[in-house]
Amino acid sequence: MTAEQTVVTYGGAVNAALTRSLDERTETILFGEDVALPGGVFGITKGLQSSFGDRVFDTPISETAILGAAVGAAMMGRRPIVEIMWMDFTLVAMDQLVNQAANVSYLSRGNVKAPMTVRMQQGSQPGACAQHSQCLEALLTHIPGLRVCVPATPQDAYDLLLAAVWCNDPTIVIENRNLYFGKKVTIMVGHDVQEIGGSITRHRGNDVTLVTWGSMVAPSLEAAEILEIEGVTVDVIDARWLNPFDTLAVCESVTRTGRLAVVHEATLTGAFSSQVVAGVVEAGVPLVAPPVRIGSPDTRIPAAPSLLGAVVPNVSTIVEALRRMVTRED
Amino acid sequence: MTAEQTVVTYGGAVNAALTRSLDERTETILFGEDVALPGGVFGITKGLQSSFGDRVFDTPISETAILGAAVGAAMMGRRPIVEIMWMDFTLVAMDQLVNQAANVSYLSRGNVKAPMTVRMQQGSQPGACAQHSQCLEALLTHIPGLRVCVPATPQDAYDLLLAAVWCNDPTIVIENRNLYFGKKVTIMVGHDVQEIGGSITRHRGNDVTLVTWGSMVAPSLEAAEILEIEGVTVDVIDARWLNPFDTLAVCESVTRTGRLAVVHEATLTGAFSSQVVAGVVEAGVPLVAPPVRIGSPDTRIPAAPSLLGAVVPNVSTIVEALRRMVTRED
Amino acid sequence: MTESLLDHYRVMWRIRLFEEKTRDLKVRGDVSGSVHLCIGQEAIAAGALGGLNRSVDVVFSTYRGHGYAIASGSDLTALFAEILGRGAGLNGGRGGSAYLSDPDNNFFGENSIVGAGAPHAVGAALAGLFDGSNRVALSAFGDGAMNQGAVHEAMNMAGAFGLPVIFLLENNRYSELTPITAMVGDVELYQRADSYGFEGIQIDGNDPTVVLDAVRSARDRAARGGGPTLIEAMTERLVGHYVGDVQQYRPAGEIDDAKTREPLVISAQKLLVQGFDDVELKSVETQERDRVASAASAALQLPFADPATALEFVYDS
Amino acid sequence: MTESLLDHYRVMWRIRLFEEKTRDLKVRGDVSGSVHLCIGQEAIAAGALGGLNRSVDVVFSTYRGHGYAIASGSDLTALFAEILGRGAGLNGGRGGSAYLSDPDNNFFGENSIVGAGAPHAVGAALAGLFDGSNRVALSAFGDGAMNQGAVHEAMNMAGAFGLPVIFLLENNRYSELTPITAMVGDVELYQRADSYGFEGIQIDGNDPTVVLDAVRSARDRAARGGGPTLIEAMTERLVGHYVGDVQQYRPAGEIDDAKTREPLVISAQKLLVQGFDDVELKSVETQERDRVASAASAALQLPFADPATALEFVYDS
Ligand SMILES: Cc1ncc(C[n+]2csc(CCOP(=O)(O)OP(=O)(O)O)c2C)c(N)n1
Ligand SMILES: Cc1ncc(C[n+]2csc(CCOP(=O)(O)OP(=O)(O)O)c2C)c(N)n1
Ligand SMILES: [Mg+2]
Ligand SMILES: [Mg+2]
Repeated sequence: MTAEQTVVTYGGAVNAALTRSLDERTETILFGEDVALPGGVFGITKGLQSSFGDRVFDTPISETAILGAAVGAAMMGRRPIVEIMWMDFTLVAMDQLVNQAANVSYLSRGNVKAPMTVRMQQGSQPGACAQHSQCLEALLTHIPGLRVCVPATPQDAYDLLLAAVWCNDPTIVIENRNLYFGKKVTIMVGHDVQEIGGSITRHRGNDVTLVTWGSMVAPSLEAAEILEIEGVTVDVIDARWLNPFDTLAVCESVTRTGRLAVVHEATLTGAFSSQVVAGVVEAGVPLVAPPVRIGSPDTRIPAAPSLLGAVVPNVSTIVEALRRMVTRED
Repeated sequence: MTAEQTVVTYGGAVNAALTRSLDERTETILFGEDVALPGGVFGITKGLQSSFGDRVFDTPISETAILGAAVGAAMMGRRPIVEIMWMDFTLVAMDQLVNQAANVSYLSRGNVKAPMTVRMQQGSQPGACAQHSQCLEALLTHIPGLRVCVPATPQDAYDLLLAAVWCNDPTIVIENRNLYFGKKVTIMVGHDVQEIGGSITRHRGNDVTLVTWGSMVAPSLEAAEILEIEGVTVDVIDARWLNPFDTLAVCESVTRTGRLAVVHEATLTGAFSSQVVAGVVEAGVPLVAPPVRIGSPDTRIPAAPSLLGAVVPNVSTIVEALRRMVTRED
Repeated sequence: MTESLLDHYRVMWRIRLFEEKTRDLKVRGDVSGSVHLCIGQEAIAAGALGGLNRSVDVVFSTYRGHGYAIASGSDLTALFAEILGRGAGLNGGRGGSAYLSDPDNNFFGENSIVGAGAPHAVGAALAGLFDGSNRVALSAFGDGAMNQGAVHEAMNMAGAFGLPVIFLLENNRYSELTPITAMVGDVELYQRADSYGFEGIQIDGNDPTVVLDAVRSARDRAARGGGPTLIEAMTERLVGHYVGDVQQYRPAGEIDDAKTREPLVISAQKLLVQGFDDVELKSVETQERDRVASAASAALQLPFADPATALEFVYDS
Repeated sequence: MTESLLDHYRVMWRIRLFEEKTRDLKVRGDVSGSVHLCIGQEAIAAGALGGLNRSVDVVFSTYRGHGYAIASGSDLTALFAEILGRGAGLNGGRGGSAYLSDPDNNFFGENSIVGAGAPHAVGAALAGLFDGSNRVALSAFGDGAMNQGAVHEAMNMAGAFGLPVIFLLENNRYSELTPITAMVGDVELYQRADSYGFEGIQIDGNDPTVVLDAVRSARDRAARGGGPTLIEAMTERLVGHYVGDVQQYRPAGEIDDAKTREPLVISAQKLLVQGFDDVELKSVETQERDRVASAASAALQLPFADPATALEFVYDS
């Protein structure tokens, strides 16, 4: 395949990566609820069944069977790509990820692998109920044996998904439905598939290191722009991969800025941000202000837009928190 | 009931608390796999069915139905106490805790409650397989709406379980099977049931604050004794309740010692220790050395005792980590 | 007292018009989030509630549950208010269209996790063995939910313990966008009850009287200690899975066909045979249209949920 | 080539003696962790492997799976070594008694989560539709596992897609310490297959020939595209759920009764009828006893797993 440009939405980028995976890796199969004939509830897998026939199929509403079948097929050498429609639904089937997929390589000392990719999307949307709104990445980043990424842009939706499919570990790709239908942008496709891992610094600055991922990348960048006008410059690191996590890049940046903020949509207690903070302070990186974590408070997620607005971080909550951080005297 | 002393193991203390719960709170019912007629795989629930009849019953191997039935019965005003035999098995039924039990109060604005108690035990034991060895408290401490405690002593096995049963929130009591059959000790029973929450400082010192829970309380105390001989004194805080967590006590201690270590059996990345560390540093408590987290490295848990010994923290790993911490120059 | 077909006809219109109004509100942007309408399936909720002892029995439904709320007696304004995110909504706007409940009317609510409500009904029934209520618990769910582990475990447990549960399967032939026939090896889903040792029956889910009779006899059996029943009510969705679903996956003519045998049509035919006239039937519709319209306008006047309350009640204290 | 009853007899003795030796090793403290023996159930693993095409078919079992490893052809020393936590164990000591596997012999292993292996068999069968292997996947599990959501979902999916899966239900009448009869509404578990649209049969699980025939015909059907089969093999545990289980929950006489119809007894009777004599049968036992004993001694000589390797292979790279 030759590298070239294309203009796609985030959702379109996912579709392009799936198309390429099915095309180049003939051991891939793709299945999940409503993914084949209807092309997915969000239309992300449209056209794949007509292009790839039986290798793309619909399943019953049986997340345990879906993930378990992926484990079994992967053990036999297939490279399944499955979709769990909402990350909230993995909760009916966590066993297949944690007790099953994550153990395959370790138990067999690498003789058997589970090279499966599990796509899911998470996050809140106005009106979405509490069972369709959670950001649960922390439940998977705590599990040794699983890989986890959270693409935030169309380019990453393409690159990270391909890296996940090519990777021999069970890998979870956490998308976000708020991003699916964003504006079309030009991305590169057809280039070499990347290795898993690696963050990307999307905005450069010297006063604060802001680490973020997924749905909070865009508001964090907006916040950085606003702060820049005020003379506060922010390194905005889009972590992209939570496992493997790019501790090095984060520590390097914090060493320069002396300040660490972590921003995500998940509720705060026990969120992955606590790991990021702990990682930096354990490493002994000197800080000029206490680190700040910006996320949803510890609540269930309400449906009413007015309530939701009081819960999920946004540009102004980020700006305010960073302002407090840089003006604070210690 | 009058307060009095009794001599019991940790397992016996659990049994005593269950007996009292069934006795005093007639709205309790107790069910789970093998808990009734056989009295539990660890014998913890022995005698309860003969004392309380139909209110104590065995169930099919159906964790989703067990937890879901507890949610439904609790919504109707019962106060179910259920057992999940191994915490690893909650993974087949996480939905009923996270998407169901945790939402009941919030969604109904407190008009409906889910006053259910879920007992489970976790941790590794030589020879136990990777699916019966994990410490997964971090998966539940990240969930708003759930309460979580980890009793480490017979007295706490009694008190915390009663507090959980009396509490109107869905509450998870994480026991440890290595503790069940420890030696018998004298505990107080029959006194007023405590509120949920609150840590206990089990050893006093001024050089390091060591926060721990569950299976690591005893080795942490041993480590503190050893260090004391070397002139290093350690505040050993048994957190007991991870939600609500006693941030105040921890911060007060760290303010005094300037050093924070957190010790647990769970694997490190994203463990609850990262929340403890993040909580302290976010609060701006000054530290004289980087905080240290001592837990299992990020691996699946092997069965062979020789391998397991290389994974789970023990007295000497704790002692060494604390020694390094206090001798470190910053 | 048994509800008459005319009573059902009224409730079904109420549900239909409520759903149509909800769709309009969604389309014009007043409702945020997904909305799953039960248009075409009204006879099931209407009939089912008629077959229960509403003073003690409890109901658990899915996200497609507005009909159960209405048949349970929920205040229409509070129901609209919930869907519209208002503070005076049934759940203060916290639940929204897909996760609302009305415990005061024994409606323990919708559930947006497929199959997850079935074990709750088992627990509610269990509770009734101890609290003296002699409660029967009804769990409603779709055909697709039959393939979810939770429903299996719930049915097995109810069967093993002989619990007073009614499993009410609304077979509208689709799970979201996928036909159920492709997702099971045997399409006669009611027969699964055999495996669990209790009775399963298949009924016409578009006739509220048939539904009422089936639920009532299941209720009687359950209350007598005869255990659970699985009722498979055959029906059809006259609309998309959610508002906005363009339904390209449905064969041409399917919906038009379905419209000839939908609940309001067949009930009207029967009522005409029973001697009611068009004017009487029309007046039912008109009264309900007014009721729904005024509830919706009232709800639209209500203030949005107060952000300052967003963090309340996560815990008991 | 069909295995003869004598072949089975040999394999069953090998399993029995392996399990007895394992029990001894456990009792005298050489084995750490829980051990679940298949004593009394040997005919199922022995017969089942005989009915498969061992060059392509794959097997998934539970924690009570030593018999499957042995029948699959695992090296006895490596198997003991695994249980004894030695580095040369089948899984380097990482799995232990309850979670071992031997992929080189198409045994994809034990599983210590009840029911969790059934979806893996579905996936393995699915894979076979694409990799040209024409593989059949066998999933073995207990009676209690029938009540776990994972098994339901696996059977439904296999039935819906007509996949080449054999669900081999070892009904030993207990789930840990609880009789299955109390935990289901209908004890005829094989009939659940009807719900899923495929065939279920109940067989004598103590006769390896009967098991072989059932598995072979299920395999033939599966390979021809005829879909899955549920085989309920009736058997009895002659020992506790785990080594150390005192079995107070079992009625007096139950185990003694079971001993009169256990696999080794009835196979010996049949072999005598076929013309073999006591000496020949005894020599099978003796040979296997020697084989097992020398494997155990060899394993006991092996070094414990090297702690320095404990963190390897969590990830691919
Ligand atoms: C566990 C889980 N998996 C998937 C979904 C997504 N989902 C929502 S509704 C639905 C279809 C359900 O079909 P059915 O049970 O027939 O009910 P219907 O919508 O037809 O009333 C699916 C797959 C979910 N909400 N929960
Ligand atoms: C999901 C899950 N729940 C509970 C257990 C604990 N457990 C282990 S074996 C067992 C009994 C299984 O009974 P059955 O399926 O009949 O198999 P058998 O042990 O009789 O071979 C139970 C409950 C488990 N391992 N996994
Ligand atoms: Mg449906
Ligand atoms: Mg059994």
